[in-house]
Amino acid sequence: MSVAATHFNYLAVVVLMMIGLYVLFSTRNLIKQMIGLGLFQTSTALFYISLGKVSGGTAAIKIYADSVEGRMLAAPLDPDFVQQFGVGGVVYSNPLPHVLILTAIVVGVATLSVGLSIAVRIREAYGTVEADEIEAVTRVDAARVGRDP
Amino acid sequence: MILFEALYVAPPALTAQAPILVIAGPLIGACAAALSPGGRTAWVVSVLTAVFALWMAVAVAGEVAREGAIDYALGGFAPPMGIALRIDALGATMALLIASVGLMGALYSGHALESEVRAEKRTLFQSGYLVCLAGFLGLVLTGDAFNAFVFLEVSSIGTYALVAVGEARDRRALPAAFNYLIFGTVGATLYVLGVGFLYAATGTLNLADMAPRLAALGDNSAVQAGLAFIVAGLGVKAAMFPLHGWLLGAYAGAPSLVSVFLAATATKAAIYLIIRFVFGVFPEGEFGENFLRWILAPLAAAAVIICSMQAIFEREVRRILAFSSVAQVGFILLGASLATTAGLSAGVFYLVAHALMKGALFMAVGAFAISVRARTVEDFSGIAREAPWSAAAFAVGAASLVGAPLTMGFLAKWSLVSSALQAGEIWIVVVLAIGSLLTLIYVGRILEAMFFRAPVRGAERASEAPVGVLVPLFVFSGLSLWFGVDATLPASLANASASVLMGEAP
Amino acid sequence: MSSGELLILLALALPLFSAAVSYAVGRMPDVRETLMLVACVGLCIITISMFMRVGAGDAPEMVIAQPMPGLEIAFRVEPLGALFAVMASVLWAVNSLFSIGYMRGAREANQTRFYMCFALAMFGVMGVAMAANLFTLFIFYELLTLATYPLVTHKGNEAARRAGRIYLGTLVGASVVLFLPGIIGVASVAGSTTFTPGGLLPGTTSTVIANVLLLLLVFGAAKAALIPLHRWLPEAMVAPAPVSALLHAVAVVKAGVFAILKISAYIFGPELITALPAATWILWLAAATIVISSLVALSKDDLKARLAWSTVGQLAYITSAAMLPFASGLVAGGLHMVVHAVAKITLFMCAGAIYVATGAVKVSEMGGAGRRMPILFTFLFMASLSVIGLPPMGGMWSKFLLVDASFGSGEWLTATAMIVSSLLSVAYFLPVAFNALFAPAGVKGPEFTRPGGAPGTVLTAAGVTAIGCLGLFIAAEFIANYLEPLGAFTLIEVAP
Amino acid sequence: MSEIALQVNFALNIALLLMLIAVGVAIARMRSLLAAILLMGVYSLVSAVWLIVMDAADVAFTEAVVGAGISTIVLLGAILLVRAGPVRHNWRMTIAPAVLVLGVGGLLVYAMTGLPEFGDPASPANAYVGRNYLIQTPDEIGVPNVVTAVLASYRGFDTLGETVVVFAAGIGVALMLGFGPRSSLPPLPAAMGDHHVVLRVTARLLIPLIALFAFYVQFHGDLGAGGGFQAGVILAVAPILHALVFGLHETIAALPVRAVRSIATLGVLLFAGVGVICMINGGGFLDYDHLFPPGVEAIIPPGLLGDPDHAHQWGQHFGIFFIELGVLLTVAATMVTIFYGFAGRAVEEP
Repeated sequence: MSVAATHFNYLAVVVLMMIGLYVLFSTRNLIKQMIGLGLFQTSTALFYISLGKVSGGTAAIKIYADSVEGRMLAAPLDPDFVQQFGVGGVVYSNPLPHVLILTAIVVGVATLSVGLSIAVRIREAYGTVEADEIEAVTRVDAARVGRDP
Repeated sequence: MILFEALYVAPPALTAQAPILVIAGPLIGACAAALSPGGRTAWVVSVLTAVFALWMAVAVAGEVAREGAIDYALGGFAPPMGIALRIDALGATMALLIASVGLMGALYSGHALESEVRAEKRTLFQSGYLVCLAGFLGLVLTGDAFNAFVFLEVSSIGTYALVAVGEARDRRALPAAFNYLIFGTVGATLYVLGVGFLYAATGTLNLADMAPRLAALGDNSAVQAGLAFIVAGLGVKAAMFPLHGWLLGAYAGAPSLVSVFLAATATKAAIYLIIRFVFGVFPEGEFGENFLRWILAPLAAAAVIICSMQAIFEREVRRILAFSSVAQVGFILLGASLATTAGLSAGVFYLVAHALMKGALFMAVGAFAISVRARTVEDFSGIAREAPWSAAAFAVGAASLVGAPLTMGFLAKWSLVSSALQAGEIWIVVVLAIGSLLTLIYVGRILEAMFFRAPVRGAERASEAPVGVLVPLFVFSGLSLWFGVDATLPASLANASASVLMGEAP
Repeated sequence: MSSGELLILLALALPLFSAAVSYAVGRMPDVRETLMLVACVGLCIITISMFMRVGAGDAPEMVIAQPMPGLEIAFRVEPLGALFAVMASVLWAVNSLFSIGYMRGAREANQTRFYMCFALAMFGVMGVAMAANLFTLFIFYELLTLATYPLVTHKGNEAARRAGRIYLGTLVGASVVLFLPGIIGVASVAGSTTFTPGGLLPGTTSTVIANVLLLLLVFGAAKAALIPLHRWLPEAMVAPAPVSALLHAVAVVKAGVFAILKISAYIFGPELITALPAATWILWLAAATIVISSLVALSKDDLKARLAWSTVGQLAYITSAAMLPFASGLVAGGLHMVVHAVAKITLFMCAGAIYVATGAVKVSEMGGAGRRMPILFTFLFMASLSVIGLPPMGGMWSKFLLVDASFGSGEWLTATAMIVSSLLSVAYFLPVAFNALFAPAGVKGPEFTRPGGAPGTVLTAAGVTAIGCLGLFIAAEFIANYLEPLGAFTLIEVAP
Repeated sequence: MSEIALQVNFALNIALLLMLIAVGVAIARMRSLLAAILLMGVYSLVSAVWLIVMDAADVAFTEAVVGAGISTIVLLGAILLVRAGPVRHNWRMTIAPAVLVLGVGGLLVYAMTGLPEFGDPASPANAYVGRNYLIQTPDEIGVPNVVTAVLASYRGFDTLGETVVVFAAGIGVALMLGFGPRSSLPPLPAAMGDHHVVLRVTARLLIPLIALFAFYVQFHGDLGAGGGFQAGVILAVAPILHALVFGLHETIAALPVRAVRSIATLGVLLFAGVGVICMINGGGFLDYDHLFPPGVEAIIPPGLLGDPDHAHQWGQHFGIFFIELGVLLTVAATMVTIFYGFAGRAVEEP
């Protein structure tokens, strides 16, 4: 199979990351920027998960090979394949990326909420969430700073 | 390392656990601070915590000095299955640095917060401060690539809000904090992405385990891109030119405590991680050398020249110092980019020196701001008469920044230049000379205003900072002076770190 | 602690102590100035006894600290240094006497800060004089710059601050960009920066690098005011006369040329210098400096400016001396350093006295002033003779030796330049004294703005140094012999 | 059953990814913030489904509750507070980002070509540490859900850090929004019609059920998908619903701000405390095998707790139980804090 097929997931993930980054950098609206950031982070998560997928595998929750479920999972697979890559007669996907991404997702929501709360305060202090207008005001502030005579 | 022998007083049982206690201590302290009834209690908690962290850090450093690198397997699972802390000379140095800065900051916060943070916010503020401290300490101690990301975020998430709290004095802190958050998160995500590539190539996340596997792997586009993303991501955190945009507003707007702490630790921790990856994890080879020679070094040089220039044309003192920080990061990376033991040692030495001097400078500026809203260079006119002691401390820090003899900054520049000469990189010497000259100009402007100009007519008068602020301030500038006369301790730490990184010592 | 170390410590401590005292008792001018004079005298005694010991072949030395391996703060007194120390301390004493009169006479502000910085500057000078290695020399050299900055900007007006900026900018800039890299270069090729008889560098590095280092170090020592790094010197003349007198005739500028002499003698050594084309280039530049500065001096009507430009030229004499391959060049340079210092300080003090007494600063205003102030102008006349290099003044010997050494080493250009500039100096110095003393009857000099003319202390001070010029005519040989050790180690004999 | 199952799986994978791209483009083009936010929710849900296809059950669960759930709530709260109109758009702001993004994209594609094939079981990532977890978990930890085993035990330190991140986020939001003027929305008047009665009654019924479900997710975590994070978020929904129906003041009266913050703190303390206890009992930090003091017989005989052929430590089970509890407390409390922060903010009149 060509690279486009064997690496389709990765390429798709790349596209998603690019979309996220584009949203982030192409808007001057703080809320929209946070959305873009979220997209970018999520796509990174998808990348990790793609890494951990084992074709023919199943979720990394202990299954007994002789149970109904176990037999059902093994059915479509080549026995040698199961023998070689299975654990206890069942092929699982790689749990490690899942763990890492659980962390990443939670970090993502943490960032999101902090960022948005700052955005809200900005709205209260500047009356807008458009970066351009904020910068205009900031320049004025910068000109004004100093010890009160 | 005699000093550690002297300071090393932790009972053995504690020493065995010291590496994790350095991190866990502040974490638990943060909880205690959050639960404490009032700002005063929270402050006491945070000081005690910082003392404990420093004590443990000293114990760790002593252990490293005696035994060499330490591995601490968390959860009792040996790496690569479990997460392990790995502390070598460089890590120990960083831990010492961060813990001491943390303590100074904690002491300083006692008075600083009163003028900068609303009373009801102080407990949470202290708690957040301790979380950041824990984050940075974890970042420099961990031996696991993904765990490093987690601590990167632990240190960042809190920081964003702490910076934003500066709104109380200057609303520009808010957009600055938001900017910092966007940049920082993109950086962290890029880092995770890079780690993902390395994981895909090696199947492990433990740095020590990763290195040999990468070496065996040879040239691989995923690995190279991994390096690129990791350095870019951390470069954002390290304010590596041209990824430094977030730093200016953040340092200028944040409460002075946060500025002090960030200026002295944040970028340093990221630089540490970059160095760790470039020299400790990635196999030497053409790719790495080209990267150092053709990307890192030129960018560092650009930072030195351009940002120093910008500093010259800046009005607000804090922004001048912020620009200068970016330039100084350039100095450090120039040293590292030589990829020689001498160069790395110089870089690490410079890193420590810069942490101390910038700590002193930002703290002094904060001290002035306690009594009077002095922001611009004009505001600083004649402030030396109004607050002589803080001004003196500021002057020492400034002298060290310029690289005046008998300060640590001088020795730092000295070793940097001589290592560049040894490596035959004359152009780096030229850059350093020009950079120092520019530094001289912008520092000179501030000092002239402080010491040789009369105060602005009718301006509110500054008054000397309280003792609680002067003590940590003097510790910072005192160290800059002391290490300028006898640099045995930092020099030995730096040399040890460098030889570890260059694989000359375990 | 050996007595040698004790001497060194005292030589450093006294100026510091004096600075501290001036700050402490700033409220009481009389006490302040008495104590300062005491310190001056004490310092003279110490330096002279040090001078004696060195003459007896002893070399007091001590190590203060070693921040890094190969990098130590240490002192070691050798003939040139001892001479410089004595010269500086004696002239400091004289000048203090002068400044008391002047500052009170001219009612200057911030006198406490003035005296404090003065003492600190002396501290720097002592350190430079006794430094055992380039690193130590550099530290005190910079300290000297910083301590004198407030003196240059003493008047505090915009002109003064501008001058101060140029002063600091040029000196510190040159140090950071040229001097320091040069020093670090020396350290990294030779492993240390210690002043070694016969030269530290020979045999450690290639000629190319040695050339680069020589250029870095000589231009780095911008206090020597070699064109094109000379602008700060005339600018600094905005400072009060005592400052110009001590700093720009003795301490600062001489620290520059002293550094160059030391570098030539103890870092490169005559043999290496001979081998270096860079030395020749510097000689040519120095020659140019000598001639140009004399011409500019000729064109200046402001007396202090004229003196400043003449200083630029005289410094170039010493620089060329340091670049001459012969030990005799070093000796002549050392001698000229002293002679010129004494003569120039006299001239500056006279200028100051004239200003205090009459407020006149331009040469054209001074016609006939000699009638009111005959003694003062006699002193001025004597000093002029010394600078020109005419008998019976010390200047004659030093110039003679300089020209002799230049000829001896075949540096015709230098020799010619020196002779030409001497003639020019005749043209720009003698008229000052002559017009003042022997003006035609019609011309009536400027009125006294201060009853009784210049204060007694001022006159005394100028007198002492004027006599000094005379005395050096006799003492020249003694000093030359004293400096012989500088040449003792060189293999090349002075050409007959 | 045959090969088809695999191909269906792969086809699903491709289809869902294409859907994600489509949604992403839509978000990028969307001017209305509200629409963009809702699309973000869609994006999260679709990716959750995709994650199931990728066998990442726990992640899917988390993405559903966190990405589609709490994130959307926070975003909606934010745009309510900032009263953001449609996003303005100028063309200046498109060229530079496009170039940058294309650059990064190029580098990424270059990197991707160096990766092993998708789904390759022999790739380093899947063959080395990842596989070892599958092999060793039954022996060393003894919980069926390997993800939970790795999350809570092998890489428990990461999870601690992660919990602290959440805690820090709580602090951050509180510092930003927690102290401002509180909204003075009056409690809902009774005369608002019967449907509100219905609403309240259902809410009263629903809230305990939500809590119950949360605890099920919590304690089922080591058997199947689930765990502290998911449960925490779900649990937080209960007070949020209460606030929506009965008004924020009622909720804050029942569940004071300070109490919530303290609960979040206690969660972290519990987690770290478990680690410290392990140290006191002679193990390393978070080494659950030493959760009980030396000498305490804490071996689970084979056959008990499902696993017929391995004996393992009670310590692991209790350790995981307690730290997951800590995570639950911190996450739930923090989510409520965040909600309080946004909902409690006074919406100043335009």
